[in-house]
Amino acid sequence: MSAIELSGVTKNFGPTEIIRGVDLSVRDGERHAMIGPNGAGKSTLFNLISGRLTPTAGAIRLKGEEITGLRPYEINRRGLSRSFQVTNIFPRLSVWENVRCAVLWSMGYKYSFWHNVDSLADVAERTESILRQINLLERRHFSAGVLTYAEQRALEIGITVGGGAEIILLDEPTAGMSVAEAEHAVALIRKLSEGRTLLIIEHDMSVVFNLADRISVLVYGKVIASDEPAKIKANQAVQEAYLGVAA
Amino acid sequence: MKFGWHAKLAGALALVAIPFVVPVSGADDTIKIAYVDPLSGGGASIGEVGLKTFQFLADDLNAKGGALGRKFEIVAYDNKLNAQETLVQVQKAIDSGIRIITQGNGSAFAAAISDFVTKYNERNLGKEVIYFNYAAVDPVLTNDKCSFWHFRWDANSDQKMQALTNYMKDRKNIKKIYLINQDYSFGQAVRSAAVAMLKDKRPDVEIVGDEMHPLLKITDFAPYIAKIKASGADSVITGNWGQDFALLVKAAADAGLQTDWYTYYAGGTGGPTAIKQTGLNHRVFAVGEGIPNLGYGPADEFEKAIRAKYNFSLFYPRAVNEMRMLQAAIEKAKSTEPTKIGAALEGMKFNVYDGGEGMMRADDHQFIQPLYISSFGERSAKEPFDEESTGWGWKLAGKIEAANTVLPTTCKMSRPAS
Amino acid sequence: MLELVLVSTLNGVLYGMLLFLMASGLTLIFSMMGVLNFAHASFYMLGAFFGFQISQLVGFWPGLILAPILAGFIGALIERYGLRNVHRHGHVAELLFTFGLAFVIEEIVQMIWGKLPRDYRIPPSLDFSAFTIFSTNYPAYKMFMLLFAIGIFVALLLVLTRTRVGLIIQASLTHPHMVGMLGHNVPRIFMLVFGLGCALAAVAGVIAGPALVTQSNMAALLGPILFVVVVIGGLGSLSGAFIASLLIGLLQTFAVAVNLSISDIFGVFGIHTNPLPFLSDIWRVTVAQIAPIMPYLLLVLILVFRPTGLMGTRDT
Amino acid sequence: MSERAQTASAQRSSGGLLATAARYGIWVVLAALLLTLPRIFSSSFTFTMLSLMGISIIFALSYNMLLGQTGMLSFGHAVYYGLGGFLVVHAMNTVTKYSLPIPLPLMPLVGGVAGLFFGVVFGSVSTRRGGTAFAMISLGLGELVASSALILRSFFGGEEGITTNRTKLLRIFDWNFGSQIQIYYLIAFWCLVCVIAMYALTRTPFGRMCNAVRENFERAEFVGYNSQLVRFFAFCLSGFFAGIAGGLAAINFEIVNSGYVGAEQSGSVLLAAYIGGIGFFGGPIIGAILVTWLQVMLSDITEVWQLYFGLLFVGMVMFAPFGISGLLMMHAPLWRARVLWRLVPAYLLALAAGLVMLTGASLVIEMAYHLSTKAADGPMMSFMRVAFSVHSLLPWLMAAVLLIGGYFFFRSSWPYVEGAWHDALMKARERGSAV
Repeated sequence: MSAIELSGVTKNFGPTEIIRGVDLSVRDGERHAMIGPNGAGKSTLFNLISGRLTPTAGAIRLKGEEITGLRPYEINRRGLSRSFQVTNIFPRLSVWENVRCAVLWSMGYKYSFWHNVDSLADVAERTESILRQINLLERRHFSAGVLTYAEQRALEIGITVGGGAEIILLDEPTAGMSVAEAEHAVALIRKLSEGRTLLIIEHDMSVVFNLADRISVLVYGKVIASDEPAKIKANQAVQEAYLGVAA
Repeated sequence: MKFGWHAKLAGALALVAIPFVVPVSGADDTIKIAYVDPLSGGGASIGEVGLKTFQFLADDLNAKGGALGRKFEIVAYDNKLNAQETLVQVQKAIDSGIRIITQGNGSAFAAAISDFVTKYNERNLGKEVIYFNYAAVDPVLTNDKCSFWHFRWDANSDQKMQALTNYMKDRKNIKKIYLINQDYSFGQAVRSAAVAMLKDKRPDVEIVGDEMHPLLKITDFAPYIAKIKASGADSVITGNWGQDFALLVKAAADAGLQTDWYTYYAGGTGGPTAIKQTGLNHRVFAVGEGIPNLGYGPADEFEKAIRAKYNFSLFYPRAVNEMRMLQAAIEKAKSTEPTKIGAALEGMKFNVYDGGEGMMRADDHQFIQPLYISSFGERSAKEPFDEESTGWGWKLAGKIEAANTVLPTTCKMSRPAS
Repeated sequence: MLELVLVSTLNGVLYGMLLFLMASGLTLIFSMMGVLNFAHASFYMLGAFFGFQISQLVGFWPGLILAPILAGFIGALIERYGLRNVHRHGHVAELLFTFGLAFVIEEIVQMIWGKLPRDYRIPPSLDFSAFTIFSTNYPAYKMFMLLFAIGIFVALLLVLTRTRVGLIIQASLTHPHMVGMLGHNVPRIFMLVFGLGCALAAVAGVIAGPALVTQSNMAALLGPILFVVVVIGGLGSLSGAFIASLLIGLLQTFAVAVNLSISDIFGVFGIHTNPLPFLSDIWRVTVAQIAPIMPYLLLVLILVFRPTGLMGTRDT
Repeated sequence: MSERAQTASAQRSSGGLLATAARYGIWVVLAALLLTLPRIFSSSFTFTMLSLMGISIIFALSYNMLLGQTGMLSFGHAVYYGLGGFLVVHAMNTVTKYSLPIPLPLMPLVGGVAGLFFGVVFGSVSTRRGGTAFAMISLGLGELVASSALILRSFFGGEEGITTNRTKLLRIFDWNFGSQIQIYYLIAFWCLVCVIAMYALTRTPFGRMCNAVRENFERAEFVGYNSQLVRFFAFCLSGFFAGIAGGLAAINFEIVNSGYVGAEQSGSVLLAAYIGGIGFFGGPIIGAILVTWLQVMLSDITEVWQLYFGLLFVGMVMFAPFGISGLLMMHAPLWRARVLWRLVPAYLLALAAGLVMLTGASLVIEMAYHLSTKAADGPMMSFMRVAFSVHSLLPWLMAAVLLIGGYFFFRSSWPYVEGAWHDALMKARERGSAV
C-alpha cells in the first residue's frame, strides 16, 4: 500500500492551472524526493497534500484513506506532518515550547485544561529527546525568534517530527544553508526519517541522489517521471525537461 | 529584548502618574452638598451648567448668611453618565462625610441613587443620607419606586404632559399630532402620557404617528421628518433633549416641515440655537416651571445676576427652589441631620422662584408648583431676555396653576422610625 | 407613499455618499498600511471644527479647501511621529494607537471648542431649497453635498486609475509588499496616504458639519458605523466600500420608514400569541426602532456568511 | 513570570517540599495580603475601591486570555461581563422571590455560567476568524447587544436597569453582606479563586496551545490543533470568567443596566489589560488596579482626566508596548543579579527631569482648559495650590520653560540612564543572570 497516493490532482488559481493532473505514489517507508525547476508547483503540491490548499480536482489518499479537502489538522492527526520552505515556527515561544507544542497532540493531551503541562513527564522526555536530536537542547530557553537561520531550520524539522508522524513532508529543508550546515541537516534528516516515510523537496542534487530511494520529477504541474535515482538520471524526458535546462 | 529610551521614558511617566493625591475638601464647618452629574465626556456640557448654577446658588445663600450660621458648599463629583460610576461617586461622597446628594441628569442614575441611598440608610442607621433630585423626571421615582430619602423639585414628566395637554386642549388648530420620542424610559413615559391625556382631553385629535427612535444615536433625522411630513401632522410632541432635539428641529427646517412643536426640553443647551437657525418663530413650545421673561421682579434680578456672571441663562429655576427650601428646612429643623431635613421638607409650602406657591407633597416627595408653557421666537419689549445670544427669547403662552398639575400617586412611603 | 420613497431614497443616497467620503479614506489607509484607523472619524470631526473656525474668520468656501488640508497635514504628522514608531510592534499595537488617538482628539476638541454644539452655518449662497418633491423641500445644501461627494468619488476614481500615484496605490492594494521592492519610498507613501485619507474624512466633516451637528461627540457617533461600512464592503476594496456605504445609507433610511414588527408579520399568518413570553419586547419592536442597529446586524451576518465582505478579496 | 522563567521552572526537577512551597507560596502570600488589606486601610471607601479593583482584576485577566494569551483583540468583551451581571441579578431576584436556599456567595457562578453560555453562542460566530475580522465582529456584536439592551426592556430593564437586594438571600454565618467590608471579602475570595484558576489554565496543554495559536495559528494546525477550536475554547472560558466578574459587579452595585454591556466597559478593560501589559500573566492585574484607581480618583483632580488618560494610553502604546509589567520585567535580570541599585541615581535624575516636563505639560493643558471652558469663572485658577491668572504672561512663560526645559533636561539626562543601564547589564551578565 502506498503511504501517499495522488490521482489526477489538479489545482487552479483563477484561470491559471498550476498543478495539471498529477499522479504520484509514495511507497510506505521510502525516502522519496521531489525535484523540478522553479515554479513547477512543488510547494503547491505539498500544500495540497498537507491540506493547506484544496485541490480543484482529483483525489489524495493517505495510507489508502481519502483525505482530499480535509483541514490540515485532520490530515496531521492521520499521521502526516510537514515542514515549510519559509521558516514557520512560533517566534516568541521558547525553543522548548515550540517542540512541546508539536508533541502534545500526539501524546493524547489534546485540548486538556486539567493537566499541568510542566509536570507531564512523558511530554518532557519526548521534547528533550527531539531537542537533543536536532541539537538545540542547549538553546531550549531561547525565544525561537532569536535563533540563527540554521537553528531555526533545525527547529522547523524538530516541530515537524515532534508529533511522531509516520509520513514526513520536508519542503527544502537545506535551502539557504552553508555547505557544512546542509551536510549536518541531511544527516539529521536521514536519522529522523529512519522507519518513516519521507517526501522531500530539494534543489541540491547531491542531497537528492544521496538520500532518496526514489525520485519524482515535476515539470509545469505534471509528474513526468517517478523512479529510482539511477533510472531518473538516465531518463530521456527528465534529461530534456529538467537536467538539460538546469545544466 | 532591547528597550529604547522611549520605553524608559514611559516607565518614568507611569511612575509619575501614580503619586497623585486625593484632594481634601475645604473647611469642615460647611454644609456640604455632593453634586453628582456628568462633568466630562458627552454629557459634560449639561452637567457643568448645573454645577455652576448650584455654586452660584450656594454663593447667593451664603451671602445671606447660609443656614444655622453655616455656609453651603457644593462638592462636584463626576458620574461620567454611567450608573456604576454614579454609585461609586455617591459612595465616595458619603465616605468623605457628605450627607446631602443632589443629581438631575438621567432618570436611570436618579433611580440608581434613590435605590442606593434607601438601602444604605437601612443598613447604616444614624448615618443617613438624603438625595435631592432636580431634573430627573421619570414618574416612577415618586410612584412605585418612591423613597423617603428622595425629593424631586422638577415636575415629573406626567405633570408636564398634563400641563402641555391642558394648554393644547384650547388650541383648536391642532388636528393631527405626531409623537416622536427617544426610545428609553423617559421617552416611553412621555408618549404614553401623551396618548392617554390627549384621548381624554382632545378625543377629536388624531395621533397620526408614534415614533420611538434610539437615544442619542441618530445623526440625520431627515428620514423621520419625511415620515412626519407624509403623515400630514400639524403638531409634533417630543420629549427629545440635547442633540436629539437640535438635530430633529434642524432636519425639520431643512425639509420645510411646518408644524408646531410641543416639547419638554427645547430650552436645553443648544436648543435655542437650533430653533433660531431653523427660523421656527414662536412655533416651538416648551413646558417648564419657569422662564426668564415672566416679568416677575425677584426672578428678573436673579436672572440678571447669573447672566452677568456666566454666559448662560438660568436653566434650572427648580434648583433655586431646591437650595432655598433646603436652607429653609435646615432652619426649621434646626439641624443638618438628613432625617430631620427630610421630615421638615415633607409638606413644606414655599414661594417659588417665579412667583406663586409650591408645596413638597408629603405622600410622594414630588414638588407641586405652577407650570408655564412658553414659545420661542422674536421678542417684544416685554421680553428682555434672549437665549444663547440668538436674539430670540421665550414668551409666555400659558400658565398652569399648581393645583392643576396635581396627579395621583401610587407611592406607599415608608418613613424611618423616629 | 411615493413621496416617502423618493425622499427616503435621496436621503439614503446622501447619507451613503457621506459615509463613502470617509470610508474611502479609511479603505485607502487600510489597503496600503494594513491599519484600521480607529481615529478616522476623529478627522471627520476635526474637519468640521476647522471648517467652522475658518468659516467664522473668512467664510465657508475657504474652509472647504483649508480645513481638509490642515486635517490632512495633522494626519501626516501623526503618521510620521506616532504611527510609524508603533508600526514595528504589529497591527494590534497600531489599532490600539489609533484607538487611543480617537480618545485624545475628542478631548482636545472639547478643550478648544467646548462640549456644546457649535453654530456652524450653511453658506448663505446655498441656503435655499433646491426643489420640492410633492410638498417636501429639498435643501440646496443637501444637493450640493450630494454632488460634491459624487465629484470627490469621480476624482478619486480618476486619480486611482489614470495617474502614476494612483497606480502605485492600486498596486499596493493587491501586493502591499511589492511596492517597496519596486524602489518607492514606502514610508513616505504611507505618510501621504494617511494624510490624504484624513483629508478625505475632513472634507466629509466640513460639508456635513453645517447640515448635521458640529459637536465634540460627532466622531463617536459615526465611528462605529464607518467600520461597519468598510468591513461589509470588504476590507481594502474601494468599490466594496462604495456599495456598502450606499447600502447602509439606504438601509437605515428606509428602515426608519417601516413600522412593521414581528408580531405584524406573524399576524399576516394568523398567529397572534407571542411564542417567547420572556422576551416579549422582540415581539413588539418595530423595524423603525431598530434601524440604527441594522448595520451591526448586517455586519455580523455578512461576516458569518461571507467573511471577506461583499467585494473583499483579501482575507484579513 | 516570563515564558522563559516558566520553562526554566518546569525544567527544575519537581518534588521536594521546597519546590512545593515555592509553587504555592505566592498564592498563600496573596491570600494573606487580601485578608490583611482591610486592616491596613480603614476608610470605608477603601473597601469600595478594593472591591472595584478585585472585580476589575478578574475582568482584565479574562480579557487577557483573549488578547494576551490567544492573540484575539476584542472590542466587545463587556457583553459577557454584562450578561453575567444581568443573569446574576435575575437569579438573585428569583431566589429572593421563592426563598430558595441558595446563599449569595454562590451567585457569581451564575454569572460565570451565563458568560460561558453567551461565549458559546457568540463565540461560535465570531471565532471563525482571527485578526482584524475578529476585532470587527466583536465590535459589531458589542454594539448589537448594547443597543438591544435598550430595546429588550423586560430582560434588561431599559436604561434604568434592574435592581436587587443582596441582603435578602439565605444567610450563612450570619453574614448579610450589607456592609462593604463583607462584600470586599466575597470579592476577594472570588478574585483569588479566579486568578489561581486562570493562572493554572495558562499552564495546561490548552493554555500553551493558545499561545501557539497567537504566535502562528497556521503552524498550530500542522501540529494537529484546530486553531479555530482553540480560539473558540479560549473565548468561552474567557466569557466564563468575565461573567463571574460581571456577577460580582452586580452584587457590589446591586444594579445592572445597559452600561454593563456597553462599549465604554469594553474599552476600559482593553485599556486596563494593555496598560498593565498583555505579555505577562500579572500585567492585567497591575493595569486593573491602576486604571480603576485612575477612573475613580482622577476626575477629582482634573476635569480633563480623560485627556490624561488617553495620553497615558497612547504613550504606553508608543513607547512601552509591553505595558507596565513589561517595564518591570525588563529589570528582573538586574534584580536577580543584585545590580538594580546601580540604576537608582540615573533614574532619579531622569525622574526629576520627567516631572519637570510633565508639570509643564499639565500646566499648559490646565490653563488651556481653563481659558476655553471656564472663561466665565474669571482668569484666576490654581495649579498645585498656587493661584494665578491665566491672562498674565508669566504662568505661560513658566509652563513653556518647564515643558521645553524639562524636555531638554530629560534628553540630556538620558545618556546617564543608558549608561547606567548598560553598566548594570554588563555586571549582570558577568554574574550570569542575564543573557
